[in-house]
Amino acid sequence: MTTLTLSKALNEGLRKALENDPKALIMGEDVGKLGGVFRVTDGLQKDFGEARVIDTPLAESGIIGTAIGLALRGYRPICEIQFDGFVFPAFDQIVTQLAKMRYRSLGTVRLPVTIRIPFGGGIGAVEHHSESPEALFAHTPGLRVVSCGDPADAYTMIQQAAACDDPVMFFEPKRRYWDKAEVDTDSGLAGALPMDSARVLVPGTDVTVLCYGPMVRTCAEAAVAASGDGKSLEVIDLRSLAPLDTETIFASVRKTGRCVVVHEAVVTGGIGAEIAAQVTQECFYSLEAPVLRVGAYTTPYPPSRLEDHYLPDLDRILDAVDRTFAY
Amino acid sequence: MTTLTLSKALNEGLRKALENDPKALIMGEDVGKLGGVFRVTDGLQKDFGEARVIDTPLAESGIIGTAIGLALRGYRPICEIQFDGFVFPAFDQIVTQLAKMRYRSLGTVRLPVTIRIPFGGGIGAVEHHSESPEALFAHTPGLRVVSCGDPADAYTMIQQAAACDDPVMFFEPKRRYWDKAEVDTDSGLAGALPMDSARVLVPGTDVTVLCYGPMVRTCAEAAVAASGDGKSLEVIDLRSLAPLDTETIFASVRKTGRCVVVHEAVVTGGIGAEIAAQVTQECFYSLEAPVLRVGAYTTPYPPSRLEDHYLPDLDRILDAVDRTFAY
Amino acid sequence: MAVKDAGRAARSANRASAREPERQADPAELIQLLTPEGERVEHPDYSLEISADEVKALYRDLVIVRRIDFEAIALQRQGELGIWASLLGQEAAQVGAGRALGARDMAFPTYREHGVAWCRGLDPMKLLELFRGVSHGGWDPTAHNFHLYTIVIGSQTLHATGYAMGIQRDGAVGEGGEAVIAFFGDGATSQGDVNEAFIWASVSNAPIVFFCQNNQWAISEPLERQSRTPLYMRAQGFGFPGVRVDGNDVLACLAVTRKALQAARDGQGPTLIEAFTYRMGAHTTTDDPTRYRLSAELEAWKLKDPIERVKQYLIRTEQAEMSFFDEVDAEAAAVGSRIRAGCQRMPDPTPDSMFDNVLTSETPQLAAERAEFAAYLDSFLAEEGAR
Amino acid sequence: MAVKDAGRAARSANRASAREPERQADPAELIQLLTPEGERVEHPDYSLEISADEVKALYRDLVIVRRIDFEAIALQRQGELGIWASLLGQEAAQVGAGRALGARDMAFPTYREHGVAWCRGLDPMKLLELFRGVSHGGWDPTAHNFHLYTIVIGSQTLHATGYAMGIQRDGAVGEGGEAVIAFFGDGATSQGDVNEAFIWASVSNAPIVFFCQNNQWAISEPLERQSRTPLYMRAQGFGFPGVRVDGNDVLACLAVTRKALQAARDGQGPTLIEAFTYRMGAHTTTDDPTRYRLSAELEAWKLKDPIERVKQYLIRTEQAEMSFFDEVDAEAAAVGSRIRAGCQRMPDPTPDSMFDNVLTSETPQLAAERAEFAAYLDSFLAEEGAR
Ligand SMILES: Cc1ncc(C[n+]2csc(CCOP(=O)(O)OP(=O)(O)O)c2C)c(N)n1
Ligand SMILES: Cc1ncc(C[n+]2csc(CCOP(=O)(O)OP(=O)(O)O)c2C)c(N)n1
Ligand SMILES: [Mg+2]
Ligand SMILES: [Mg+2]
Repeated sequence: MTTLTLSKALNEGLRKALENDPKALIMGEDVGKLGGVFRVTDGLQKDFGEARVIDTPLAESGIIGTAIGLALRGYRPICEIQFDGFVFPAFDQIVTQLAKMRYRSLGTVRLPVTIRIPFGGGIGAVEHHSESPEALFAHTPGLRVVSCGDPADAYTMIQQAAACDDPVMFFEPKRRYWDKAEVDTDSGLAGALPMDSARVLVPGTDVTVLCYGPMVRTCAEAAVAASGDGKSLEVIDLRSLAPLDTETIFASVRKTGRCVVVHEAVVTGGIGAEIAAQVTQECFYSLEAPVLRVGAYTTPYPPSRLEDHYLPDLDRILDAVDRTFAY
Repeated sequence: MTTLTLSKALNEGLRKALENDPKALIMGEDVGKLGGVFRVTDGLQKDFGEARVIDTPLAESGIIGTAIGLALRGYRPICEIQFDGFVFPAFDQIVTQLAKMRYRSLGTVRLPVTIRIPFGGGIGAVEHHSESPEALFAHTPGLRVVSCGDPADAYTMIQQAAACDDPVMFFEPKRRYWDKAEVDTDSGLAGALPMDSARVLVPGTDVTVLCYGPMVRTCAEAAVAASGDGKSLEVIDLRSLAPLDTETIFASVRKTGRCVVVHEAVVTGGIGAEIAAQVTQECFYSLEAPVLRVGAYTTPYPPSRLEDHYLPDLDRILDAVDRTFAY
Repeated sequence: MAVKDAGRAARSANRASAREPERQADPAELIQLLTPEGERVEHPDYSLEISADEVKALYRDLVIVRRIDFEAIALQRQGELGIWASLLGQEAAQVGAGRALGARDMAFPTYREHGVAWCRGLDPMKLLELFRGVSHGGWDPTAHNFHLYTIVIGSQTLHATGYAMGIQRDGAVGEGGEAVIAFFGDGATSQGDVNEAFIWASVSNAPIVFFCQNNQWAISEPLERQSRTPLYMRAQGFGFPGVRVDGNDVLACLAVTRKALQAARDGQGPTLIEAFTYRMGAHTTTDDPTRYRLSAELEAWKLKDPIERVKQYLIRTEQAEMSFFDEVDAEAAAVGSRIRAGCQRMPDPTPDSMFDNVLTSETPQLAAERAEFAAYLDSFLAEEGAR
Repeated sequence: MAVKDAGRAARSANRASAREPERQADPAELIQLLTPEGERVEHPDYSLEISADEVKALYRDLVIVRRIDFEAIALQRQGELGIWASLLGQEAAQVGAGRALGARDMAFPTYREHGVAWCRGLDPMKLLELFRGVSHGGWDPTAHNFHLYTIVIGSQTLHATGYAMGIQRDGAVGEGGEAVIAFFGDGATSQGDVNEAFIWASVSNAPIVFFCQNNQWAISEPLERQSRTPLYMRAQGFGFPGVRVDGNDVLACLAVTRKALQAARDGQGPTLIEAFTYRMGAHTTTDDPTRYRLSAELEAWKLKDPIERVKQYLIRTEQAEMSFFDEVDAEAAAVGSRIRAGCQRMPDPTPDSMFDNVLTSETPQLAAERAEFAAYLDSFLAEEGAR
């Protein structure tokens, strides 16, 4: 057990991935000497060489397009998109090529490509540096979409993603990069919780609160606050957004009868919509109240001086929890 | 009143748009002499010149990026994306620039850009020619997303889109291009139903069926079939997917207590998810059954020989209707 | 009125841009080894030692791929195929490039490289499956080192470049090295992806040949819509050589591609080859070229037919008997009837197969959808049974 | 072990690509009118008639924009700004280009063109608003014919090209015509959008100048990551002229940009200008250049400082008294303290304003969200009231 920040945990996980598989590569803008703008790849080029930790030209479509080609040659690229708002130039390669090539090839082609994306707001950044585009990828069959909420998961899940033979969109909670926690860097992946399983973070009985990435910590804090006024929240870290671990979700909602989904992304058309639709269909008779969603309003991401109003926080989560009891 | 195919109705609507506003432009691949692969722009370059009906180089990001520039200069570009599957190279320009520039400029900039996209399957096409990406845009604040279901709406809505000062994603039901119907080409836009209003196509009492684009006709046919076995479906053509005309939707569901959403797009994370979430929240006590969704399975679009199995059809809609009565 | 103004502005704008449309290849810059009349000519930089048998083999390829194309068009007319993208007129470019490839080289095609597919040994039935709507391609790219067809314009050029970067990482550059060839059209050169591929390839000095078949048209758009300079010149600006070859001259295409591939294998980096040719047919079977181009253009190009000149050469030089041509025609006819019969017999995939190969392991959600679908289908059988 | 192999393969791959990194501008190809030592030199193609007052005006611009930059960096350190992208070292490129523009020309900046903003008359406070997080820019592009900052690399080059196509359609090319200038960096040249802009501009012969500030770095990536040829050469391949100018020479930047703009206005189409300069500071205030570049490089460039050479020139030629320099410094200081004070006083936007300007008319859904938000905020005030 060592105490690591989330970003350092990712760094250690990536190091393991490079050590365990000579075909694993890292590629992206500024991932080499700089170690990435968040230092997630710090020191890796020094230790594994420029052939395995590749500083690319400045073009995201090129990064993903060439990563696909490297994967066709037998490599396992782990690509970094510098910020959430800059994944869009690569959208075509991800959606029309990366996601579909296995299907197109009737399974003869595997594309073990991981795409790391620091996502979400809360760091006072300028435009395009605080987006949450995960729902766009969850609506695209052929991709796995996951997000880690704490250093321990960051360490394991990035290794699981790298070891996965499918394309994985790996969303890293930017504002949690500096969160510290105990990480067991000795344990291998053997006993680890699968990447596509949700985890019951805080067991509870009254309301199921579903979250992922940056909102995991916030929801855990909400659970503590709620227990103060005698409400027992069951907080579940979804971890995987595509596929969703519906078994865990439904079991919890059937128990609590109430459900709140929390994410930073715009509520309209977000992951919460899909969850609300499925939960309502599968737990119809157990629901005491409709599934409520807490997230961003239906506007572009505002200037950072307003982001605290724009993003879900402890109060808005508790407010939603209260509202589920109003039904 | 004249009988027009949906594609000819669009053509007439575009002609009106070019006549009514000298700043209106059409641009895209093969929109000139060829008149577009579906002939929607047939004859327009001949009559309005190459400066107003612009044959562009083969690059979608370039089409939308330059359209934004033309709009900044005071023009009103109506862009054609040749097929749904080819909008993705332009995704970055649409999502990070077109959708956000008004917000970024605090309202000083208007971008009256319309993006026409023939969408959906059912025409036996090869890969990338049968996609339904509308949900990706509906999750993007700053865009209006609409779709027409019949020639009359095609004629009016394309003009409304062209006249709108906001960016409009205009989804045209590819497989309905050859559907014929009466269109009143004399009436102006004055009395017309606003582009962002839904329309109750078939009034009914037992189940609300929500649809748009290519599924409108299918759902209308389902209503007829259902009335056979004594079920009264209320079919609503949503027409606008962003914003949603929730007033019309909720009013109907409060009346019927049952709701089925139908679209060609993948169900997971589709428009139906957002509707299900909102309907459940707003009509919770009226709902006899959960909102059910009928759409494509969670796979890439299959080879065309299988598309009839992949796409919703009359039977699958009726099947869902029956299932809502099982609750 | 205002419309008129815009019109006028437009014309002036167009005038402004009216640089001489670069459509006819300046002979000086067009590499040719076999004239349209079938005369063998020498080129200082591209000597080609080639035996009579080798030329005859090329002729056979040309005739057979044209026949495959011919059959496919007929099959589409008969409703056996949903659509077909004809290679008519581009046989020499594709056979020349295809035969220049070594077994270990990797090819990344667009949707029109039927001739390259033939050279790589891919069964034409695989192509028919795609255009019939039975599969999205579905062949194993490693079986013949021939990647799947890519329909999104330009995307494959980046895949090819990445693959070439993999060759570098495998240390397979230099002595006995491997190379990659990426095919694309004149229209594709406008796509960001193709330009990014040029940049990646040059910056990493990847072992790749960019083979652009400039068939003068991108559906209805003439080359002027994409460029006001000859396309091969693009390469210079990115820092690697570009050459223009007579795309209807199979010998020149073979020689030029061979040299570029060898340079790539030797670690000298990328080359752009512009094969100057002509799309003699429609863009696809659903296209109507009469709407946008004059038949005179086609007539002019017919005189440069890629097959006829080889035949004339073989006859003139007495390297082939008349019987040889009859044999080739017969073989082509046999291939034609084989694929015609095969296509008509081709079964649809099972409905259930649409759930296969989304991910390496099926998600519970997809498994549920698959089951739901099966139950739904059964319900009909049940109904029918009931009747 | 296998790791080692890959490493070795890598090094060979790298060796293969080790063409001489093109970092020092070949003097032959670098247009210069004022040497680093402040000597006025002539260039055959770029004569510049310029009065003492005009040179002094340029000097004033250079000093003031450097001061604005200096203040902004300080404000960021004090926590008044979230981040700042410094133009240190690029003043001459930006002022030269900025002053070459006519009132009716349109400029499309990246996020670093503070010097151009100054020349266009945009209040520096507007820039501070963006970097403070008070707005995303929010100025009216038509007020000073200076478009909003664009952060997504390369996007604005297509907007600029489309705008130039609009000028053509307005018939505003030729006598008394208008032109557009698009700014971007060396790293941006790798983006598909920038290449597509080159293609659109050349094919439509649009009145646009592509002004690339090659400051040698894209965050931590040196130019070799983006290109193995001098960037100005890219233009040739697309069919329009490219030139490289000493980006630290304000006179050369002025002359070269003027000529290119005039050519554009006259209907001669696009020009690519590569301003060869150096990013003397960090990429932004959050960057740490010591991780990826040697201070020796910076020292070398300090000798080419864009401001010092103008000062030397004015002194040597006795076109300016010492008092002039003091006046300019004083004026710069005044600007500095004005923006410092203004920044510290700058209010946050009202929370409710985040719902403004999403669309031209507010949707019912957004109106509901706005109301919900207001009620939610009030609930806290109520609570506080209750206490
Ligand atoms: C990204 C994208 N946009 C549009 C299309 C539609 N489309 C198919 S082929 C084609 C023209 C391609 O021209 P070219 O690159 O010259 O190849 P050719 O068909 O002439 O062989 C177009 C526009 C596409 N397939 N992909
Ligand atoms: C599409 C996109 N990808 C990545 C980034 C992150 N980023 C911001 S600036 C920068 C480097 C830009 O370098 P260059 O074009 O040379 O301009 P400079 O910063 O040197 O002025 C990068 C990678 C971005 N803003 N946009
Ligand atoms: Mg072509
Ligand atoms: Mg730079």
